[in-house]
Amino acid sequence: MKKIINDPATVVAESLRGMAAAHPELLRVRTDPAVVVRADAPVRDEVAVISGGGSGHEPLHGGFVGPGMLAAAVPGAVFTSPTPDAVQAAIQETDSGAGALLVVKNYTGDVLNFETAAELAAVDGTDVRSVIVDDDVAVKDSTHTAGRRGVGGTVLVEKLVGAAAQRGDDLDACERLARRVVGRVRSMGMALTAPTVPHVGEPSFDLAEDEMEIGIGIHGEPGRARVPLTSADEIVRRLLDPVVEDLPFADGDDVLLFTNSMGATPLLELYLAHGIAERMLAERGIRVRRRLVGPYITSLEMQGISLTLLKLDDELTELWDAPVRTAALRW
Amino acid sequence: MKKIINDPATVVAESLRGMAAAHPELLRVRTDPAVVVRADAPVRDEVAVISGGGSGHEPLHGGFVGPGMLAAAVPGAVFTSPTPDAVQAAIQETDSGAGALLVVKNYTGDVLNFETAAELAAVDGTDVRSVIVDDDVAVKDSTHTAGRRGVGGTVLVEKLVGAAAQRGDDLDACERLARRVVGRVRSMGMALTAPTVPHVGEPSFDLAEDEMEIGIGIHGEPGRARVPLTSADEIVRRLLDPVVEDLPFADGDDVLLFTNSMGATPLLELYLAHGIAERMLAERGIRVRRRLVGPYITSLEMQGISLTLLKLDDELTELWDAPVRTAALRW
Amino acid sequence: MGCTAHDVIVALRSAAAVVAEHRDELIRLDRAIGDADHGENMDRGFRAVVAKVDTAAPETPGAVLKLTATVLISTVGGASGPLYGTAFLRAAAAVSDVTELDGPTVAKALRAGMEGVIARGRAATGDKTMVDALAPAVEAAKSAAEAGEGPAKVLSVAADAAHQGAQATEPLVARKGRASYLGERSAGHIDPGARSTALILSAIAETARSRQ
Amino acid sequence: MGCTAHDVIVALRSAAAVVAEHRDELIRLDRAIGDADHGENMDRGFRAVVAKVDTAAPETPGAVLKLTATVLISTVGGASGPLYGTAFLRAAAAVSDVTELDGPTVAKALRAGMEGVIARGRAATGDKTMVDALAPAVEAAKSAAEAGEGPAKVLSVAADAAHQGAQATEPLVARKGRASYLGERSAGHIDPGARSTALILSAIAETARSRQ
Ligand SMILES: Nc1ncnc2c1ncn2[C@@H]1O[C@H](COP(=O)(O)OP(=O)(O)O)[C@@H](O)[C@H]1O
Ligand SMILES: Nc1ncnc2c1ncn2[C@@H]1O[C@H](COP(=O)(O)OP(=O)(O)O)[C@@H](O)[C@H]1O
Ligand SMILES: [Mg+2]
Ligand SMILES: [Mg+2]
Ligand SMILES: [Mg+2]
Ligand SMILES: [Mg+2]
Repeated sequence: MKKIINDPATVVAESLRGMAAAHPELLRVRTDPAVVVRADAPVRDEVAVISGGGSGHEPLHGGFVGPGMLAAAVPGAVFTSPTPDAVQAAIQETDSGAGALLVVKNYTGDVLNFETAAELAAVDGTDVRSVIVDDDVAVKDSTHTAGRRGVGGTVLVEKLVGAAAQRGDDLDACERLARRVVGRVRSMGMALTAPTVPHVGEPSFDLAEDEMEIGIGIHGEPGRARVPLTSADEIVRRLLDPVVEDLPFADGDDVLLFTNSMGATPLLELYLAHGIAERMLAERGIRVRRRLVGPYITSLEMQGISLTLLKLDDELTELWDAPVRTAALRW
Repeated sequence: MKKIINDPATVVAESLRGMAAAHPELLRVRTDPAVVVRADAPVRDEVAVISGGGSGHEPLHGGFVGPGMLAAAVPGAVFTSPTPDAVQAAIQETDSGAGALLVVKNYTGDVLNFETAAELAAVDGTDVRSVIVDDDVAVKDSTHTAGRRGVGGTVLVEKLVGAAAQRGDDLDACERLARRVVGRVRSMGMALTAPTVPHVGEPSFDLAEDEMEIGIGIHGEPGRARVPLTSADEIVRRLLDPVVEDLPFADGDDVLLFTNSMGATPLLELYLAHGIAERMLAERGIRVRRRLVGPYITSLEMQGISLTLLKLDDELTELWDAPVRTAALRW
Repeated sequence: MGCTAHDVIVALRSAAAVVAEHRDELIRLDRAIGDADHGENMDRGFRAVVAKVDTAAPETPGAVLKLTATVLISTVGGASGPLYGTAFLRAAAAVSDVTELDGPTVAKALRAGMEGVIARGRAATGDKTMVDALAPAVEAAKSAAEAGEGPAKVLSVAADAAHQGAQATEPLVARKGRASYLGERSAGHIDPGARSTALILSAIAETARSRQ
Repeated sequence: MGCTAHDVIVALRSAAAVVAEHRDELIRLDRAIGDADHGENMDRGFRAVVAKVDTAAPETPGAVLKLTATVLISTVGGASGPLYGTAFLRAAAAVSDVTELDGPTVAKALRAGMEGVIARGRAATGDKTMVDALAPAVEAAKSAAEAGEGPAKVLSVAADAAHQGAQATEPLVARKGRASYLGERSAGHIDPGARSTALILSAIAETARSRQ
């Protein structure tokens, strides 16, 4: 295992310490349980938008803590949902009286741990709502299964709802907005290589030099299918077609296109893939009005990309454009 | 070779097309020769700060094109300096009457190609100056050699001089400032893995599972020494000590600490390394006043980090804090 | 003849030791169809349980189980944390404040634990989860208790049934948890949570046997 | 007996073919002590040269050399682009507008080319660069020309000397170019630019021999 670490057991704690040192003006870090909180929290009368999950997806979620996005982030161990007490601590640290909205990626662990925390916080008298993000079209959706995973769409939900909270929307409105965004966002990802979890010490799956995984998640879980490595054109088509056809996105739609690096895919390739996706969407008459290109929801040092499409309307466009000041997103 | 590309011969051109699609409000891309130019160039009466070099180091330099930083970037083939005609095209596209400052990383190829372009532009009547960045303490400095490489310090020079140009400094002042920054910035890097150049198809060097390269450059050239992989504490010390001792940075100095990912090192590890560097500097009484943490000058999918220290004063701090609006740096 | 609070603590220590011993195996199982953390999660959690029961010294079996639940919930994380936590919490409620567990109480506690897992995780048998180890264990325990067996025997048939149940998850296609994302590709691997359930039950049964 | 513009074009085509053939070898050499692009750079440049001379049809040897220089400068990039470009530019100036190159003119052009490389790159012999191939080539060419040899022979002794010079870079520690960053670790490898210089000179010499 090739990593710049001291000890697999302390990676998350040491990394959070470095993050706190790097962004004193934006955030503070609580340890035991670990929580990343806006430097100025609680922000009076502003709904606290909180998210979290296993570590290893940076900048998600800690990199999105700040004005216009998250009030707090709850980082678990690498690829492991945080425990309810940590989520509870985040709720307490950011409690402004306006309530908290938990943005939860749809994984059994995240759902159960955040659910428990929300129950506990309700007992304390805080109004807490949860919204589950499940945008991954690679996973068949069914009430008999765990359902779709939450992936790239999560970043967009956090930005948009964070903007709504900042403009003063109340908890009901924030919750409604979050559900609306979840209903309009779809994603799919692929990988060329596997990530290596520090405490495991070997790659999460084995992939031959000429293979790729299509329909991959962000936790090193294998994808839906292992197929021969093909051209960028073909890769983008294999991600984009199911995304477009799922909602479906149609001729004349205005969209936000989010081209995400899974971690180790260089920007050179990422922009290349983004250009292809823009071309293919144009061919379908789908109009890309906003873009996000970069490593925003990653899987340690995994090589690969994901594509996320969000159907825009005037309100969502305005919320997207609203100022944001976090370590990873800023305008 | 595992890459999301169509054809090694068209990687840079296709990537630039995607970049143009991603940032229409910030930049435009000229092809043949390839140049990335500020959307609003030329900016009347503003010195045009221009940089460039081989591709594969993204976001350097194209990601730094925009108000408060570069007027244009000149991307060569992967790891290959651009040709003089491309540099000349960048000078022409951004010619505002205030002259151009070329920020050149100290590689024989970059120096010779930019030098030639500057000569040609001078014939056309444009006032062009060049500043060579050579901040890499891993390389022994000597007039009998090619001298030190330009690495992480380049990002800081581009930001600071871009800010000076935007506040209205003339070409003389910009050139003086650039030289002043070069005199106060030092860097050193290391790698856990090698990058793979698309047209080569195999990693630029071979490194065993328990080895790392210390004193590495950003072009897949091997480093100064191959040593056993050690702890993050030890790695940071091996980078930081030579950097601190070179200038030297001393007790009581105010500095900017730039912790850079070489591409594939995840943020989780990068923040961890940053935290260690902050601690070690504090132990020496060196005061970290500003930070930059992220993948800003990379080497394709190489895993590794570099540390850069800049000695701050009031003017430099103010220029660092000045607004910047580019694809990769924004505040 | 029954299990005291001290017996339960000893059994949990032994469970922690077995989980530590099988940490890498559980990681390997989870690597195949999940995210390779189940062994790490369980090991972290049971270490914390051992540390906590040592200092807190709870006085009834129910108190031990409840403490175990809270420690697991706040240290394991992932899917298994809340699920195992709920299982121990419900088991604690089921045994109430009795001071010694007899066969029927053990069987009842096991059933309550399983029902808690199902209530939280909504998995049915055959979904390739820890429920596939728990359900046969609960049935076997019930029969043994009804046949008048003591806690050691009840636990030992439960553990055996859990092992068979875990083994039987191998050909299944997962419908819950992270393995469900793989669809058909999840077949051919034992479910890590079912395996850890069987291992923990064995360790507890083994302790009960040796102390009876 | 002398080399016409057409002869020079044929020689450049042959040089381009040899560079293409040795592309991977040059990449390998540059991978060891540089950035693995020398073969790609030279191949890209000489392909462009061939395409350009075909359409532009320059009429004197000097015009061919000048065109080659500009094409190399605007297509090769890296360190070798400006250096090879300058070499061809100075060689073009040295042959002026003569229509057929004789032995002494070839020798003079080679020297001018080398001086251009040194003027731009400031490398001395022994620095482990293309100068280590060029310098012995220039000396050998000079002697041959002074001995009254024609262009074919002058080029062929120059090429042989260049090969020896390139080979002799192997043990050297680089002091210029990218290889210099390796310090002592640069020893034990042939310099890619010296190797490409020798290859190109051989190709040109071979053409001259076969057409004489
Ligand atoms: N809905 C569920 N009901 C019952 N058990 C479940 C459910 N989801 C997951 N599990 C169990 O949890 C185990 C995985 O636990 P663990 O790896 O620790 O958490 P995570 O899946 O969050 O990484 C699975 O092997 C399975 O036995
Ligand atoms: N200062 C110099 N003088 C002469 N030749 C040089 C000098 N620097 C580099 N070279 C030559 O250039 C070759 C490398 O060319 P190339 O790989 O194409 O460019 P780069 O080094 O920019 O990647 C070296 O092998 C060496 O022969
Ligand atoms: Mg997990
Ligand atoms: Mg090069
Ligand atoms: Mg798991
Ligand atoms: Mg090279």
